[in-house]
Amino acid sequence: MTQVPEPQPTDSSATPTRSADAVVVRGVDKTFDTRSGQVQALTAIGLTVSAGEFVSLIGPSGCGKSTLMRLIADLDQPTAGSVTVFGKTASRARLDQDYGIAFQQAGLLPWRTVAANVGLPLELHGATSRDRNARIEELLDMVGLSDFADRYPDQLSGGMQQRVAIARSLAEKPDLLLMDEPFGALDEMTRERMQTELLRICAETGAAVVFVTHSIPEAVYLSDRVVVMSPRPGRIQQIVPMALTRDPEHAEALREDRAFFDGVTAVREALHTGSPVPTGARGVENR
Amino acid sequence: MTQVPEPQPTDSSATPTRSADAVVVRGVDKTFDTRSGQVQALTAIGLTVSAGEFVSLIGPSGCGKSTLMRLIADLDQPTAGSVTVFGKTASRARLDQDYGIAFQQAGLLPWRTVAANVGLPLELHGATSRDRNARIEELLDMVGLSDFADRYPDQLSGGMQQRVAIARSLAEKPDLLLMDEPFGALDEMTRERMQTELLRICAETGAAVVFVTHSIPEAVYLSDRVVVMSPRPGRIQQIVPMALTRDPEHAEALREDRAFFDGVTAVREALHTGSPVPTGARGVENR
Amino acid sequence: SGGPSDTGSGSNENAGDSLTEVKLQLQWLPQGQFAGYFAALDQGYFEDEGLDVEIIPSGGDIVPQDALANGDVDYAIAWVPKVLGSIEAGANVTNIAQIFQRSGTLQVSWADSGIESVADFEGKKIGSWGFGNEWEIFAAMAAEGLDSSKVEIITQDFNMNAFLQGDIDAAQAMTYNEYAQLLETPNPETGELYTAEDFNVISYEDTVGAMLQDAIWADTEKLESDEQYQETTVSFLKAVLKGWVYAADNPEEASQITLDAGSGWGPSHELWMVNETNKLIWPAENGIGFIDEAAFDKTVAGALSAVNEAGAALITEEPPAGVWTNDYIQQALDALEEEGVDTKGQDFTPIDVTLEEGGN
Amino acid sequence: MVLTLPGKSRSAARTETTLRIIAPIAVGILVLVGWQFLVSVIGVSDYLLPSPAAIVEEFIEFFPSMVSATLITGWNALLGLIIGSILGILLAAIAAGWRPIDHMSAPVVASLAVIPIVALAPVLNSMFGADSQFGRQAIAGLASFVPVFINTLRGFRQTLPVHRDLMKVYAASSAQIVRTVTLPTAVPFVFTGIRIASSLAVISALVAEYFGGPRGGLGGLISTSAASSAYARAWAYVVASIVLGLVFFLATLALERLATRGRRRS
Amino acid sequence: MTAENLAPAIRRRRSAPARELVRWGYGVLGILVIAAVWELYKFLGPADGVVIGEARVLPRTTDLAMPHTWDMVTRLFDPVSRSATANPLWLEVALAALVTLGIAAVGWLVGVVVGFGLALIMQRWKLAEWGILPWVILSQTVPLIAFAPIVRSWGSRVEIGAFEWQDWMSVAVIASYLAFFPIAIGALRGLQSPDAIHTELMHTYGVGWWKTLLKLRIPASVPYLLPALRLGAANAVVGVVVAEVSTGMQGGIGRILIQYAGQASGDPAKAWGPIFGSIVLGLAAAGSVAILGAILKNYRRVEINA
Ligand SMILES: Nc1ncnc2c1ncn2[C@@H]1O[C@H](COP(=O)(O)OP(=O)(O)OP(=O)(O)O)[C@@H](O)[C@H]1O
Ligand SMILES: Nc1ncnc2c1ncn2[C@@H]1O[C@H](COP(=O)(O)OP(=O)(O)OP(=O)(O)O)[C@@H](O)[C@H]1O
Ligand SMILES: [Mg+2]
Ligand SMILES: [Mg+2]
Repeated sequence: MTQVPEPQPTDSSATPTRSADAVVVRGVDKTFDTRSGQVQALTAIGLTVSAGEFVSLIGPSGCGKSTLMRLIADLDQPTAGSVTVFGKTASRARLDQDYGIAFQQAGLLPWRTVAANVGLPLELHGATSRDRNARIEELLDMVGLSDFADRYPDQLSGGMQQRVAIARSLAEKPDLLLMDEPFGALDEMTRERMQTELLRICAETGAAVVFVTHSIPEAVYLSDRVVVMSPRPGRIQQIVPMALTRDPEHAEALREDRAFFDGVTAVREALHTGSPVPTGARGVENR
Repeated sequence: MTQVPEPQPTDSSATPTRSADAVVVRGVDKTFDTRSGQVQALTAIGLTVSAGEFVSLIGPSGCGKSTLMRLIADLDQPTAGSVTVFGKTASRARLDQDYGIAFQQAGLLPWRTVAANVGLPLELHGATSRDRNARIEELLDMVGLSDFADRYPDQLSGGMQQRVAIARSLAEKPDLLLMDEPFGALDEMTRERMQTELLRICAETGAAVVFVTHSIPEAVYLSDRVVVMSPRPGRIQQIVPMALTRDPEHAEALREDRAFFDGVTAVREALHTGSPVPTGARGVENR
Repeated sequence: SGGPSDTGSGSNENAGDSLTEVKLQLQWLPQGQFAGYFAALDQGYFEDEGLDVEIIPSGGDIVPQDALANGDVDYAIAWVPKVLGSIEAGANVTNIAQIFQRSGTLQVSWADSGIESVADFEGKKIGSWGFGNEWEIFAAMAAEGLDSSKVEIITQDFNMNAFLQGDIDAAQAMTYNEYAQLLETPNPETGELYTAEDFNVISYEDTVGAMLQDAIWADTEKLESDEQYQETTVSFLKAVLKGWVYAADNPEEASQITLDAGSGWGPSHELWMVNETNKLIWPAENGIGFIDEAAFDKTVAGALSAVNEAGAALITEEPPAGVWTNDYIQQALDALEEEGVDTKGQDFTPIDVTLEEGGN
Repeated sequence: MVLTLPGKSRSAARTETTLRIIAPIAVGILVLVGWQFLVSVIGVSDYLLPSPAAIVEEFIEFFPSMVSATLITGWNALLGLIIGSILGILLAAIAAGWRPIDHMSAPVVASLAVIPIVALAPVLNSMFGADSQFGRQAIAGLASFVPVFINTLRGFRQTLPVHRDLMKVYAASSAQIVRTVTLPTAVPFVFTGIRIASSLAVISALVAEYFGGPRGGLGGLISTSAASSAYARAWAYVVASIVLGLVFFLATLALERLATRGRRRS
Repeated sequence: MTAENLAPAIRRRRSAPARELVRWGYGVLGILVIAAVWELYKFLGPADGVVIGEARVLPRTTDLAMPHTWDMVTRLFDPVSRSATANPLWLEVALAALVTLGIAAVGWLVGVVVGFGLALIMQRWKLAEWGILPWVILSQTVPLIAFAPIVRSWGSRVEIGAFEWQDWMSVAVIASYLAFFPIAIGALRGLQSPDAIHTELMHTYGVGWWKTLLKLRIPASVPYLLPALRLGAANAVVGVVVAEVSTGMQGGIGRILIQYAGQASGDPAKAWGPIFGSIVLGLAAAGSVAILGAILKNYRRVEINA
């Protein structure tokens, strides 16, 4: 993780755009028209992710984390405000394949082998079969699934499927990775292993990451900065910079570090600001 | 939580059976016959859960947590060894409705209202409709869903559904609650709230709980003792007694307590004993 | 044993109190083809004979002789060749009255088609309804050395469209029904109805293939052993014959009766049908219903010679003796003679029927 | 309550496989024996209910005609199945792409699904000519069309949102999307539709023969045999038609399995 | 995960009328388009159709083969025949349709009982499922028309006390033969649909097969059962019409179907009356199951693609 630049403790939503920034979100609102009226999913979102930076989005269900990520990926358009990726419009960045993406469900095509799934984006963009095979081999090696190249997704465990999806998202060497709860479906131990691996991969590739998660320890462990969001309508509650010194040799020890627990506490408190911590009192659930 | 007896730091698998103990598991093996051969799911399991005690089972996927719980619930029979529940055979205890059970999915019947779902066990066991209604009211009040009695499960959020399932498992005032990852599908914030509520309910009813989870903080926060299991074949790796002083007034503060983090660290270390902590090394996943 | 009703007054005793239940199975839907039976019912002839008759229509797949053989009904109307096949398959039934003295089957082709005899069928598409109605064709063809390998047999459906549109070169048609359908259809070129001049008509009655058609069949075993049934048979035949006499004398009324009985045809078509049916019955040389041995043997010979497209013959050996009997029809005829009923119809004259478009 | 455990031992698995084969055969033999018993011992009239032995006899005696009749009817059914399936898939593709077509086709498809084949047979014979097999093929085609259309349309709607998003992320062209995601997703549904259609195609082609057209198919021979009370022969033709239906069903089932291989948990 | 759960329910309630209207509009448009295509082809197409090789791939356009759509419609309002007492065609068709509908309902009920019974047996004993299911599937390859006379003949022997077998009962039996199949399959799938979590829950409650059936399996089968019942209803109508034709039963729509088909040479439009009648009939039968669906709507909260 030595290549990763130091996290920037300033609230970067106010800093001017530089083309070196991976993502710049400025004054974004997003409203959905539904049959039962309008849903204000995001309000006045401002956020800058520097190149190579690891930023997590955390917040209660429905606060707009996925929506924000989809705006960056150009899978949806903001109602107001602008999103730029490496200085281009989100749409241009998508067409240029400037980012790789992974979702909560691995989203593999069940009728394709592991190798064919990983090679899908390359195939769609017309890479020669030779280049493709070389790259697939490299990627599967990176996620430790070389032996499973010819398997079908349903023959893999959830963790392995997720690793295939991550390999796929890295296929075109993007400088930005978008990940929406990629480890949500895994058990805690596999998850920890995947987290460590993700950090290693990021260190190797130097990609910036926007990472959506529900898990505070995960966000703390992985991120340079944690963006805490609050719902109704989705706003950025607070951006918590992490001060963990990462060292691949001792990545695991970190999880029992004092600084780690402090980070967890800081994020917890940020999360509970606004929505008071329940103390066993009965409350109608937020829906 | 004051009624909860103090955790017993001795390895209770060796202690003699007393009928006051909620669960006594002695020398249990469980082997499954599968198409691809035999699977040794559990070996030499010994465990005693005292009345009113909260015991969590934690361990990597496939280590046999669910299997052990299913043996206690008499949903499966051990290959060797014995399981007694309140001094009776597991089967007798099941027929006597000595325990309530909740799974990872709420498992509500979608065509029944919340009230009818909660009342299902009472209805099946021939309670009069008057008794039933009184009990349903009480239970829904306990889980804070009185206003939702006439809703259908699909009109509730995941957290609310899980609360209904817990109310259902409490319907017949069991002295033992079996819960298999009941909060696995919830987001972290809802989950924390549910944990707090579960502790309150346990304190109110004085029931013993066997709780399966993947989350270390959850196990630490909830339990009197955490049983750490290891796979292949499923064994009890270590039983970690928790030394948190619980106080309903400050239930939330606990999560940021030093003792809490120490508990987390202790369980993490117990978990990683035997299966070395991965440090980014590639390993074929356990399936 | 003699007939139960030597005199008209004898039968009247039965009327009113205890009628004998009798079921009669037709071989198709209610229509003018069966005018005599419906007339007998309508005019109370059955009741006069002490019978409570239920007439059961048929449709696609009901085989009347099987219904009879199975004991579902007491009597059945069916073509002789079809029943011969059933008898060889094990049906135990007897022809007790040959109502139609002549075959009413035609093969119709266009006037300019050059198909003027069965020999001309070679290489042509020949229509037939199947369901056992095809044996006259096969028998007539066999006499000309033709079989299904030399002509193409096409199943006709319930109307003549296949022929009108040229899918079939020569269509099977009954004088009393399908032929009339042709004459009820407007010629798209002239807008007028087609006329007889537009068609060549081959009548199987004029060929070796001619076979006996509508006959009344009874249960052989019961005929032999059941006296009550024997008596009922004679009474039944008496009433039926009177019905047919009524139809011959009053074709308009008879056609109205079948219309009321549920025939779906229009009045003009119905009247045509009754009239043409009468022509197949009257005049009856030996009295209506009397079985002509020569005609029966000819039918058997045809049935033995005919082979269908599956290579199956209708029958492979002569039918057993007792497949027909004139015992009962003779008794009925005698009794009617005594009552002064003309059962031969020597001076029968058909009426002229004008067909309307669509048979309406 | 029967608690079936998901896992089974190897020996249990083997027993299951054997039982799965033996059980239906046993039921079949039981019925046949009972049938033969009814006829030959109890003496239900052999005339109406021929014994299995008599049917087998007829089957052997008329074997060449069985084969040719089966081929005629089978060909009609096959052609109808293929044409109906192709039309069903094409129209479903259009309906999936354009909702108004979906709505507009709804009443027609619903009508086709409930219309008795006998009602259409005479009309189709008039329209397409009674001298060709086309009327029957059209009927088999119409009967096949409905399930294929309905299933294919459903299949086209099954594309997972995550796959759709993925394609958008890759900036894939519509042709690429159809090729890589939409079609493969729909394929199992298409084949399920075809499997359902296969039995319908055979039955319809056969029943249509009762209502005119060239002779020689199974339907015509069943009716001819029954009309001359040759019931054993009629049953023999029925057996042939069952065999034909079974061949169609198994062939399409195999196709379906082939199309869905390797994606149990998709 | 939360708001979406609520959305479908709201969606259905809120905009149902408007969407229904649009649907109906398009439906009517669809029928009009078919009619227009019919007339257009009739106008443009060659009288003898389009023949490629041996096969006529497009139909003839003569009035005999393709009557004008308006002739088909106006014919409905003309009397059936010239007979003084003749009803208009539509009335005749409607009366016949009612008879058929009644028999179909009986056949459907029998099919429901048999199909559901079979499904219960198959659910209860795995061995029964293995033994019976292949035959249930095979039964659909048997041409039922071959059985019509046999059923009628067998039926005519049934006479128990005052009860006497009627012809329409044979027809109903044949209808039930067609109706039972989708019901048996759908009910079996439905009865087997509860998740392990639900069956195990019942097990922990220590209740037996019957109570599990009553409280869990039957309610859970409703979403599978309803489409099966709908299919069964449509099949029952088809079965009745076929059986009416085949057994020659009077009074129903099958009977007038062949009768009017026999008159189609001289009166081509008339034959379409019963065809339209049988379509309406099938739709009505299938539609009336929708009423059942509305009554059982709480059991279909999880909708299933069956
Ligand atoms: N396509 C859509 N149409 C309508 N409303 C939507 C849509 N997508 C999201 N929403 C609404 O926008 C809000 C934010 O949704 P979003 O999925 O971004 O939340 P999230 O933070 O990702 O939640 P979770 O943690 O459950 O994934 C929610 O209220 C949701 O219902
Ligand atoms: N019914 C069964 N048949 C065969 N093998 C089984 C069965 N149930 C469990 N197993 C096997 O027994 C082992 C333990 O399974 P179990 O479900 O108890 O694990 P677990 O600890 O609950 O895992 P998870 O955390 O994924 O729920 C696994 O290897 C599993 O494959
Ligand atoms: Mg989300
Ligand atoms: Mg488990």
